[in-house]
This record gives sequence, C-alpha cells and structure tokens, in this order.
Amino acid sequence: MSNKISRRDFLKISGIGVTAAAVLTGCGPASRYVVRQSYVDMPEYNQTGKSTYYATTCQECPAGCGLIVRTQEGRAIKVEGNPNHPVNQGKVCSRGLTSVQGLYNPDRIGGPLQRTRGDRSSQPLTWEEAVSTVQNGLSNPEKTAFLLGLMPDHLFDLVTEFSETTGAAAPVRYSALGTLEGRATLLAASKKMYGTDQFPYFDLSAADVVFNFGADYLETWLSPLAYSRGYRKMRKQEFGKRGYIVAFGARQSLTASNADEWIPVTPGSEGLVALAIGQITARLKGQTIPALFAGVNLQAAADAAGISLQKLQQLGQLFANAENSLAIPGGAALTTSVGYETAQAVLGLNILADNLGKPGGVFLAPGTTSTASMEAVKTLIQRCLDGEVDTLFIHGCNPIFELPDKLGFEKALEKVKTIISFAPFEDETALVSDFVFPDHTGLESFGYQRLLAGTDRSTYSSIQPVVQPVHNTKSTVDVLLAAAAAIPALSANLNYTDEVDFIQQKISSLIQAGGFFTASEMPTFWSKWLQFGGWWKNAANFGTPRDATKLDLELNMNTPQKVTEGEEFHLVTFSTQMGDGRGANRPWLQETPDPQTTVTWNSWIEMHPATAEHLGIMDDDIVEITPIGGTNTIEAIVYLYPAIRPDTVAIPFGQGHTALGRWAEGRGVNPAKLWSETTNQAGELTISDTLVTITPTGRRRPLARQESRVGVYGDGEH
Amino acid sequence: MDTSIRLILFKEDQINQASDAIETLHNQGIHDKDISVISGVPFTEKMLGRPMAWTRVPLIAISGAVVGFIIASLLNFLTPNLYKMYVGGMPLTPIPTSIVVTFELTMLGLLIATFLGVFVEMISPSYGPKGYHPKISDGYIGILFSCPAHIEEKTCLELQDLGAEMVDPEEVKQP
Amino acid sequence: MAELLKEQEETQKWGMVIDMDICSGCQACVTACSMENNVPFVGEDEMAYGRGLQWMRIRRYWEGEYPEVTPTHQPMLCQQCGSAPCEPVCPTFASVHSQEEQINVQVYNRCIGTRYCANNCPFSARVFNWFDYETPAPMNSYLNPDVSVRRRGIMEKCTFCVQRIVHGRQQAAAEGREVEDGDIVPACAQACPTDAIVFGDLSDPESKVSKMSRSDRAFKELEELGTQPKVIYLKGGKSYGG
Amino acid sequence: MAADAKSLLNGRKTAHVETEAEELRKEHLMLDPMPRDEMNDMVMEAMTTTTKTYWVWVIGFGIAVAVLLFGAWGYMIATGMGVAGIRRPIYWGIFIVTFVFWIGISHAGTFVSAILRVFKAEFRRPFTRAAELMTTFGLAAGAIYPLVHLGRVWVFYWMIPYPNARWLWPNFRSALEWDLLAITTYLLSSTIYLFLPLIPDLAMARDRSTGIRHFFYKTFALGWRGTEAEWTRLRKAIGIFAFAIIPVMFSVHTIVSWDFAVGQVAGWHSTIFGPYFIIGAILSGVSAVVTILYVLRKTLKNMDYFIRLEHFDGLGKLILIFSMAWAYFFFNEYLLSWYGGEAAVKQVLTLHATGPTAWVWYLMLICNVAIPWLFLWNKKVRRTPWLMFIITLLVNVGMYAERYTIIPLTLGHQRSPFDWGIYNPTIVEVSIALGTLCLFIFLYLLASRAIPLVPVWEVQEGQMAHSIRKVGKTEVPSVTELE
Repeated sequence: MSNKISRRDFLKISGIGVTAAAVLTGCGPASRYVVRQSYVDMPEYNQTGKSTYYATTCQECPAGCGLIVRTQEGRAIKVEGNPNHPVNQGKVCSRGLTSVQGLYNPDRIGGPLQRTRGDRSSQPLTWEEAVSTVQNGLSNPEKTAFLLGLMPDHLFDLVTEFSETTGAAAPVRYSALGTLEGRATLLAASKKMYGTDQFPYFDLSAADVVFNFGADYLETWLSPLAYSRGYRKMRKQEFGKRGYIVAFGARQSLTASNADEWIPVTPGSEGLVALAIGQITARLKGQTIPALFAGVNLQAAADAAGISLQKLQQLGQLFANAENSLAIPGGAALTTSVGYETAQAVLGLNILADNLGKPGGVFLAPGTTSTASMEAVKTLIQRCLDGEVDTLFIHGCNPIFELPDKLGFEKALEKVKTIISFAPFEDETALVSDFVFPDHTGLESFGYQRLLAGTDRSTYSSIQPVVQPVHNTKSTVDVLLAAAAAIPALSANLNYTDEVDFIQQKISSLIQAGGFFTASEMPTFWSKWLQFGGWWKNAANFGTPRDATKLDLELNMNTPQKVTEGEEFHLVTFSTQMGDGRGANRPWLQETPDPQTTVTWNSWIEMHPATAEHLGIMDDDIVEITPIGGTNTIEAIVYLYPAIRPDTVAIPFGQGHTALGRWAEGRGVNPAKLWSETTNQAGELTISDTLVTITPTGRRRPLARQESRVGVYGDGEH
Repeated sequence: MDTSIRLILFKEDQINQASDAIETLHNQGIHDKDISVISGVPFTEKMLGRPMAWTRVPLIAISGAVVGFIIASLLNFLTPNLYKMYVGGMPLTPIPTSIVVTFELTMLGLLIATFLGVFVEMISPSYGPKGYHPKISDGYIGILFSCPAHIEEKTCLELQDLGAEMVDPEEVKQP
Repeated sequence: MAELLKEQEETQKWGMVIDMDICSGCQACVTACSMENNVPFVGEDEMAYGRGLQWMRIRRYWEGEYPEVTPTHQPMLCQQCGSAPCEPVCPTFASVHSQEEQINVQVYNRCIGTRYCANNCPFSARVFNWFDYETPAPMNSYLNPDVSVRRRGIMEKCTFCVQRIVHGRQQAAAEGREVEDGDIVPACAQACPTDAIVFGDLSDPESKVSKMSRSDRAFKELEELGTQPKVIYLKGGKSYGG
Repeated sequence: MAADAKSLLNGRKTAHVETEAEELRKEHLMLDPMPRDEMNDMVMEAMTTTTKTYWVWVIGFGIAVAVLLFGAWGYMIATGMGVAGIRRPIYWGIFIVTFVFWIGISHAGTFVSAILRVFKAEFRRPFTRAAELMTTFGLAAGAIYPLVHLGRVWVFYWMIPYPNARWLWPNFRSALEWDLLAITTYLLSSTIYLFLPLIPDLAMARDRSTGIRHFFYKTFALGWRGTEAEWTRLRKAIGIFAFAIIPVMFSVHTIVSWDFAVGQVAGWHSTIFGPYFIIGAILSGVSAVVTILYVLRKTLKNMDYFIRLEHFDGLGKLILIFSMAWAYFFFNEYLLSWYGGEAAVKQVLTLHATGPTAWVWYLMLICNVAIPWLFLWNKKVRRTPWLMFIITLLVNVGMYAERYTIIPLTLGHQRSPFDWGIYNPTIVEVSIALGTLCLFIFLYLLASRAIPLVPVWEVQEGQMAHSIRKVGKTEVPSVTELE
C-alpha cells in the first residue's frame, strides 16, 4: 500500500521544488528565495487549482521526521508524512500536522524589533540595524554565548563552527523535552555501557518481550513515529507472534497503557527493579551473576518498588525466558538522582539478554552527538552572573519557560548586556530580550537536520521553504552570516555567502557518499535533495553496540525517597503533544484531546481516586501544589486518574505560558516552577525527585475534557 | 305583482307560535320559498314545519378530501422520483411513511374544503326574502316573508293575533 | 427493493478497518482529520461544554482496577452506515446515501439544522456548528480548498475524506486505469503512526480492508442495531493472541 | 319544551320556588337560564370592559414577547445556536420540550369542544370557546419552536413542499416533515373550528357595537343572519369538524411522539409512545383549561355566571381519569422497556430514576400522579377553584418534567457513556420558552376583549334543552334532545 502512495505522491512533487528551479536556471543567490507574487502571476509550477507538494523536515521536535507539505496557490495547506523518509515513512503526528498553525499563527512577530526587557511594546527595526546589532555582539566572541534548542541542524553546525574558529564558548543546548525524555542521561549511560556517543536504537519490531522503564516512545520520546512503527511491527510479527510489553512507572503513560502489563513502581526504584530482574535472569540462565546485578537484594528491591517479590520473580522469568528480550530506559526513570545508574542498569539488561546488534535488540543510531546537559546550562548561568557574557543569542529554546525557577536563569539574564532572541513568536524569553530578530518558522526556511535517533541509516533531512515567508522574517543563519561577513576576522573563516551556500557546502560531501540517489554536481544533487526531502543511505547502516563494561561495574543504587503516606507525593512531570511548550500556541494541538485524559486546552494534575478521596478532593477541584523544600506553588485542576500510584501525582508539561500568543497565554500551569535544580551524575535535572504536598483550595473549575465525567470508568466504579 | 317584505318577531320561548305563524302564512298562499326563518339559536326545520334547508357543504368537504388525497399521492409517489435520493436503506417510495402524509393531507383537504364550503355558501346569493333585525341576536325568532300587497293587512292581523311583533318595514334591512 | 439491493451490490463500497490491537490512541488521526477537513477549533469553554467539533474522537474507557487498570482507545467516527438512521429523518435530504460511493454524505447546503440526524446517530458521530468559528487571519490560509468551510447552524461529520476519494478516482481515470487498492487514503489513515487505520473498497474481496474485515477479530460497533456500519473494528486487547 | 322554558323563566322572576330547584339552578348553568339579551349584554360587557390594569398587562406582555421571545430569538439567530445550552449529545433541549408542551396544551380545545361535543357532554358549553382559543394560541406558540430550533431558520421554507429552483422536494420519510404537515393541518383546522361556531356570536356582537368593532365584527360575521340555511350548513360543518378533527388531533400528538419513537435512541424507540403522548397531551390540555377558566372567572366580568363550580368539578374528574390513564401508559412503557432488558434502555431508565437529575423524574411522578390521585377524588377539592388552579398548574409542571425527561435527559445518556452529557438550559432558551408563554397570554388577553369568550348561542341552545323535572319527590335535571 505504501508503495502506491509514494508513487502517487512523488508524481505530484512534480520533479523539482521552487528553489531548485531557481538554482537550475542559474539565478543568483537572492532568487533562491521565493518572491511574493500576485495570484494572477503565479509561477508555472503553481498552477491555479492544482496542489503542489514539497518535501521538507518537521521542525516541531528534534526527531526530524520527513514531511510533504501540500500547497496550493502559494499556501501551505496540509502536512503529510514523507513516505520514503527513513524516520517516519509517511506517518506524521499531531505536532507535525499543526505546524501550519505555527506558520500562519496570527501572533507571530512580524519583523525585527527592539524592546525594553519585560515590556510587551516594542520598536520595529530594519534588518540592516538587526544585522549590525548582531555584528556588534559577534565582534567580541569571548563575550558571546549561544543558547540553542536540541535540533542537530545547520544552525547548530554554523554556531559550532563559529565557536571553534573564534574560540568562543560552544553553544549551549537545552530543551525541556530533552529533560523529560532523560536524553542526556540515556546518552551518557549509552556511552558508558556501549562505548559510543550514539543514541541506542531499540528495535521493538522483532522483540518478544520488552521491558520499558519509563520511555514514552509512542508519544514524545526521541522519535515517536519510528518507535510507533516498531511497536506496530512488534504486535504483528510473523506467524501471529505478538510481542509482550511490560511497562514500569509510577504513572501509566499512553505508552505504558499500550503495554500488556503495567507495573506501578515507586518513582526512583526502576533501577533497583532492573538490577533485580538482571539478577534473576542471570540466575535463570545459569550464568554467574555479573557484578552489575550481584549487589542487589531482591526483597529490598521489591519493597522499594512497592511490588511483591513474587511479581518480581515472575517478571525476571519472563525476561529470561524470552528469545528476544529488550529493555528500554527513558523518561521519568532517568530524571532522578539515580537516573544515570538506572539507565546503566537497564542498558546492562540488554547486554545480559545478549541482544546487542541483533534483531529485536539494541542498535546504535547512525551519527554521533554531544550531550546537551544541564551542566552546560549551569555554566552558562554562572558565566552570565560573572558578567562574562555581553551578548546572549537565544534560538529554538525558551529558557524562561523551560528551566526550573530555582536555577535563577532569569536573574542571570539581568547581568547580560544584550540579549538577542531569534524566536518567531513572542515567547517568555523574547519578552525579556533586548532584541528579537525573528527567524522563519520551519515551513519557510532552508536547512538540514542530521538525524540521530529514529533512523536506521545515516540521514540528512532537508528543509526547504514550502511557502514564501509570511512576515518580514529572516533566517538566523543568514543574519549570522551577514553579520560575520562584516567582521574581517570571521569572514575569513566563515566563508559562506548565505544560508543556502552554507548548506550546500556542508552537504557537498554527501554527493559521492553513496546515498539512495547520486548526482554529478551540486545543482543536480541539490534539486534531488530538495525533491526527496533529504539524503540517506540506501540500506540500514546501524551501529552495533559494544559491551563496553562486561557488566563488571558496580552501581551504587540508592533506594528511592520515602514519602509520608497521604501527605507527600512524588511529582511526575510528563511530556504531552505540547512538546517543550512551543506547541501551546497551536489551537489544534490544544484542542486535540490528551489521549489518556481527553483533557484539552488546560493543565491538570493526575491523582489516584483513592488519594483524592483521602484528601477530600473531587474531580475538577483546584488544588495548590507546594514542593517540599520550596516556596513556589502552583495551582492545578484535579483529574482523577485511575492509573497512577496513590503516592504519586503527575502534571503534564507544556502549558502555563505567560506569553506565546492568544492560545497559549494564561492557560494551565508550568510544572517547571516546582522542579528542583539538582542534577544527577549525567548532568540531567532530577525533576522526578520532586516531592510535593497538595492543599485543596476549595475552588473548582471543570476541565475541558472530551469524555463524560461519569460512566467511563467501567462497571462498578462509578 | 306588488309585494313587500315583512318581518315578524317572536320571543325565544314562542317557538310554538312561530310554527303556527308559518302555518298561517302557508294558509295565506305564501310559499316556503318566500319565507325565511331567522333566529339567534338553531332550530331544526322540523320544529317549524319547514322544508329541509339546502346545503352542499358535505359534498364540498368530500371533494376537498379527494383533492388532498391526490396531492398527497403525488407528493408521496411522484416527487421522490423526480430527483432520486436514497436514505437509510429505505425504498424510494415506502408505503408506511406515505400513509402518514396521505392521512394528514386528506384531512387538511377535507377540513379546509368544509370551511370554504361554508364561506362560499355564506357569501353566495341566497334564496328567500332578505332582511334582518338586530333583535334576532337577542334571541328572537324572526319570520321574513314576501307578502303580496293585497293580503298584507290581513296576514299581519292574523299574525299579530298569534303574538307576533310586527317590525316596521323601514327597519328591515340587511346587516 | 430488489433492484435497489442489486444496485448497491454493484457499486463500490468504501470501508475502513481499525485494528484496535495496534491503535495506540495517540490522537494523530484526530488532528489529521481536523487539519484536512477544515474543522474549526472551538476553544476551552466550548470544549468543556461538549461542543468540540472533532469528526473523529478516540473513545477512552478505563477498564479494570488499580493496578491492573488500563484504558481502551477506540477511534470513533461516522460509521458510514449502509442503513443509516441519520438519513431518513432529515426533512431536507441533507443527509443522504451516496449511491456512487456507498457512503453517507452530508450536504451542507441543504442542511437547515434540525439536528435530528445527530440525535438519531447511535455513535454520536455528528457534530453541529453552534457558531460561526472564525479562524483569525492569516491562519485561514491553510484551509483546504477541497473542503467547504461550514457556517453556523449546520451539521457535519466524517466524510471518509470524500474529496480524496474523488481525487483518487479522477487521478486513476486520467491515467487510464482502475482505482487500485491503496490509491485512496483518508487523512486519518495516512497519518496513523501505527497504520491501525486501513481504508479501501469492501466490495473488492482482494482489497486489504476486505481481507482484514474477514478476520475473526472483526466486529462492528453496535452491530445489533442493524445500521450496517462500514467501519470494522478488529478487537484488540492485552494478551490477545491474534 | 317551550312551556318548560317559559315556566322556568317565570319561575326565575317569582321569588318563591322550592329550594331544591333553586339549588339545582345555582349548580347548573344549563338550568339557570337568562334572557338572551341579558346574556348578550353580559358577554358584551365582559368583552368591552377594559380597565387600566388590563392595558398595563397587555403592554407588559407585549413588551415581554418582544424582548423575551423575539429579542432572544433574534440574538440567537444572529449569534448561532450555541447560545442555547444544547450540546453533544443532547441536540434537542428546552425548545423541543416546550414545543411538545404547547402541542399538548393545544389538545385542550379540540378535546373539550370536539370529543365532548360528540358525546354531548353538556357542561362543556360555556367554555368551548375558551378551550378552542387555547388550542389555536397554544399551537401558535408551539409552532414557533420548529422554527426556533432550526440552526438555519432563514431557510426554513426548504421543508415546505412546493416546486422550487432547487429541484428538490422535501423528504416525506422524515418525521419532521410529518410534523410540518400535521401541525399545519391542525393549526388551520383548529382555527377554523374556532371560527365556525364564532360566526353567530360575531353577528351578535355586530348588532351591538359601533365603529371599528362593528366593522370588524361585520366583516367576520360574513353577513350572518341566522337563516335556516345558514344554521344548517353551520351545523353540518361543525358536525364534520367535530368528527374529523379528532383523528387529526390524535395524529398530531402521535406524530410529535414519532419524532422520538422512530429514532434509534434508547428510551425513545417505543411503540407505545403515540397513545402515551396523546394521553399526556390531553391531561395537560384539560388541566390548562381549568387554569384558564380560573383566571377568566377571576378577571373577566360576569364570568361567574357562566363558569361555575360544576365545571371545575367535571373537569377535575376528567383530569383524575386522564392522570390514571397517563400513569397506566407510563407504567406500561416503563415496565416493558425495563423488562426487555436492553442494556442501553435499562441504563437510561436507571439514570432517570437515580441519576443526578432524578428530581425531574420524581417531580413528574408527583405532579402527574400523586397530586391528582391524592386530591381530585375529593369533591370539595374539585369544587375549590383556587385549589384546582394550583393542582392543574402542578399537573402541567409535571407534564413539562415528563417531556424534559424524555428529551434532554434521555439524549444525555445514550449507548456510549463516553459521550454522556449534562444539559444546562441557558438564559436564552429559558427566555424564549417564557417568551412563548407570554405570547400565549398576550394573544389570550387581546382575544378576551376582541371576541365573545362565551358561545352565547350554544349556551342558550343548551339552556333551552334543559329543564327541571320532578321525579317522585325530588327534582332532577332533564335534557331534551333538540337536534
């Protein structure tokens, strides 16, 4: 079936994209951009009444899925998946689908502007003034700092090059999404256990038994569409084989609810459980118990996790007896003080299961990456506080919203002389910046993205504008290059005429690198690159993880924090379709119900009905949530969630914006306000260690849920 | 022949005298067609010894019902075929639903025609002597008759003997 | 009647199979449907009052008791009933059966908004335009030109992406061939990350939907009402072997 | 006969009569005749007396209609149906509830003047007109709702079958189309049925009025003189109507019930809905007649002569009977649905009785069953007009609750609990509902001063047929068959 789609859709891509045509006709760089034209004078590829399809890459999260955007009369109409793209193979998630609502968002910033920090009003600037402002900042490289998002894209490469040539500090990267995924911890543990700086790829498709320790791989984790495909294949294996999934976690995520079994373990005890399972497995397999698993006391582990020893034994048996067992660490399990150890223990289970590099086991996704750890953010904050940063460039990241209040980032910003935000929307950070030089949104810009997690082959995904820029925005890469060009010291090293030139130079090595298409020279390669949505290898070239430790390491796995029953609660923050919060201004993301609760347009706090009854709280009551040892409180509306541990409450991330436009502002709460600023061994925020108390406020507010309030809990309960 | 239209009145409880009066008129050679009885309450013709009044209301009513039935049948069985539209797995012209429409429209035709019958007959020219007096609606029974001049006096006297109240011909006019 | 049935058999019957075993409940189909079909968003207050306009909804029921509690997710959309209860009750033929596609079509232009069809739909698959929903400029730029934008006072519902069906047929005709299985994919099936939604021609016994609909896991929602739904669900569930 | 009438008239004039006969006369209007001219004067006086208070009420209700009904409706048309409280899955709310309510009320006139006429229930005579007016105005108020509840009322005429540029005829398989036809038929025929017996009374009013009133009455009296031919055709027409309008009346409320019963909604799809609705409608209609009679008697001049305790008594008995019949149908419907065991239906029934809105269900049972049964067996209660006023108001509250249970509360709890919803009527809906009540009262207020509210000729006809007859040692009323 998918073959047919691809043929049909590719016919419609009509060979060559907008800019490719311009390049082929030999025009100068300026005409690489689409020029605004009247409807009566549309270019020939924009036939009235006929759709034109462009391949590009989704910029809503770092997964880098390939898109095909249907355009008509110069408008982006509908986002569809690129059927040939190795990550998503024609599929697309809610976030990608709503990216046109970002493109055409009425709350976008129309052009470069200057403002007094914190003041919503602003003065417009010209791009010349903007470039010279950037130039001022860049001319003093030691005193600059870059804060970027997680995308491994061309901007990151350019900034990295800039810092390498000038000796400026390397760009700092942060995204709350990365924190919620436990990305840094996973990468650090993977390096420790498997020896490389590569993301492990967990091959669900052929696994018999999957033990999932907290990864929300069907929702937001690393590359949800790639993992959803794996999930499907796992359920539909040959000869009717249907893999068995066990999910561990204090809160049942959508991913966990699609597992066959959900084990509600105490937050922070996942590592102990993994170790215990390892010990049981090793024993059942008749192996000598490796040092990694030897130290754990089964009974203690079961007690700490809040499950029975019998259950633990049973799980161990399940894992040991399966032909292809797989263990996945991620999410809330990794964002604790023992997250790093937990990740190692879980990755160690895979070594024990002997599945490295085997179908249904663990592979390494092609492409190395550096961790984006909280330590770097902390260093940046320190630099700011020390007055070492004169100019701070912020792109693709909204630190005011995404970082815990306790880190003091906002305070540190006061010491920075010039803050330049490249945000296309008035987000919280853009509001406290001196300048906002809005970048294009993903569907208007050029670029590429190196894919690091969800692909089985080396992949560069191409980004091209599918429509003319809606506003007077300018690509950040162009701004930086234009500024650099005026600085002799830089222009010598950063010898790129503009963004497209930069991209072409960067991808020129791919021409002969053996992708699924070849070309003799750049223009042809470029046109195919744009047409197909990127470049990738013909066949899978997974890396095989090494067993770097022989499971000889011993882990010092602390038992999880104890809570006073009925008074203190573990707080789990989970990611939703809002991603790192930037989805909140897409009305259809707001209106698409949360899969588990069907709540729309707001935040909620999930609480077990028994807990709520104990506290005298009803559905839709507003409660005040106070972190233990903290003073910031937030108020959230209670959702009685039957699939959560009674000693745990959970809040989704992404709402609670104080800026970001009409659909995002003043809606819900931001749990980052409660997070502790401590980090674990891998430099990850230990957000899942947050303990809170709950106080009813006596107020109510019905959540905008799609479900009925009664009758949905099955027979008997309601 | 010279005639004049006279009206005599009886009180509502003088129905017996009124029927006697009509008989007197008959005896005087005045035909039923020259006599009209008007009253504030209905009396049957038999009470007054009069021939049955003529009306076509029932016939008109039936015709209306037939028209309604035909219209209903056209709506039911013709219009769905003009622009065929299939709904809910039903045939184009299902009988059960058409019965409802047929019933309503037949009744509508019947009832409207009944009214039209009354209306048309009311505003149509009528036979018999014309004339009216407001006392009729006070319950009086009025007998209108066209009387040849030569027997007028005699008749009037006879009627007065029966207790009839003679109305001045000047006052007898159409309402 | 017999003629009618014969006619029905001869025409194509579009159908959908939803495999609930691999449907994760991620709601991508909901967003995809809304973006494809110009479904307006209504905002928090209206959503809270049950006036969301999603043509597709994932019904989520909790089953079991903690800790064995788990939700079931069932995508619910217009079932395109062969004997649709919504159709005969419409006084103006706004809800009619398309003889060409064998689906239930809602003709927006004819709808006067009695909402009878919506009451009569046992699947609650129909939604009503309570207001005129403005999409503030320039956001209206993304509206799909193939799909009417509905004004206030009319019903709407899933169309099986009829614009895509028509387009697929035209495309096939232009290429001088028959419509092949898989040529036509509605937005939900196209987006579905796990390919749990499959669309095709049920009257073709070799089509993927036909094959899947013969699964012993297949069932139709509220089949006992006799509405002959064209959406077939494949029973899912934990530890079910199929 | 004439002798009887004469003696009665004389008897009335002489003060000395037996107490028994006097009591009978006091009790029965038919035995208490009055010269026609006096009766005419009484009716004319009632019709033409307009006090300041009356005009305050008229203007007050006129403004209320303009604001509550047309203001709120206009606002809703301009804004969208969303200003009403309906939502998924409850697409019909107060509009349809009130619609059914008014259609029910409209059964009053037909029932009183057609069925009671056919069966020669003589006590009907003085208030047939008042009841028929209720039918017409109730229908007028009710017929607004099919328009009000349309999402696009500006194209309502697409439902009307006529050759049109759209090449499209309406769908005669839709119960709403039947509704349109049935209500049109019923509205037209009940208006005519109001008008036909009115003609002689209009002639009466014509004879004793001047100016604009005279012109109005003269026009509408169609030149009525009261000739034998005129009486004959009137009698024939009324005869046809009395028989033909009864099935129409049954069909109207049956079709209203089919709006629900043909649906697949659990709790609606019941074969007994037709008669169940008809009985409910008659119960509510007859109750409303009592309510109106009480108000007329209180506010209109000379009405205590025409409307007597015997009428409250008789209507009270009817209400009791229909309350029992309604309870029978209700139980029948409930038991069989419950026994049938279809899960969805059972769930709906359970939720009616135990859900968050169970009070509506109990209100229905209390007002429709408990109150009539507890009070109306008692002759003293039936003969206490203010008590009857309260009881009949409560019966109509109960009937409103019944329709509310059947429509929004049933729709809210259908087969999929995921979609269940609670319906909260909004101020706009309530305003429109009250607006039609105001419209009804407003029309009634105007009509009470525009047309003779008592069919004088019918009363006189009745009085002429009645007499007191001595049987043994007592005196009893007797009726002479005049027709």
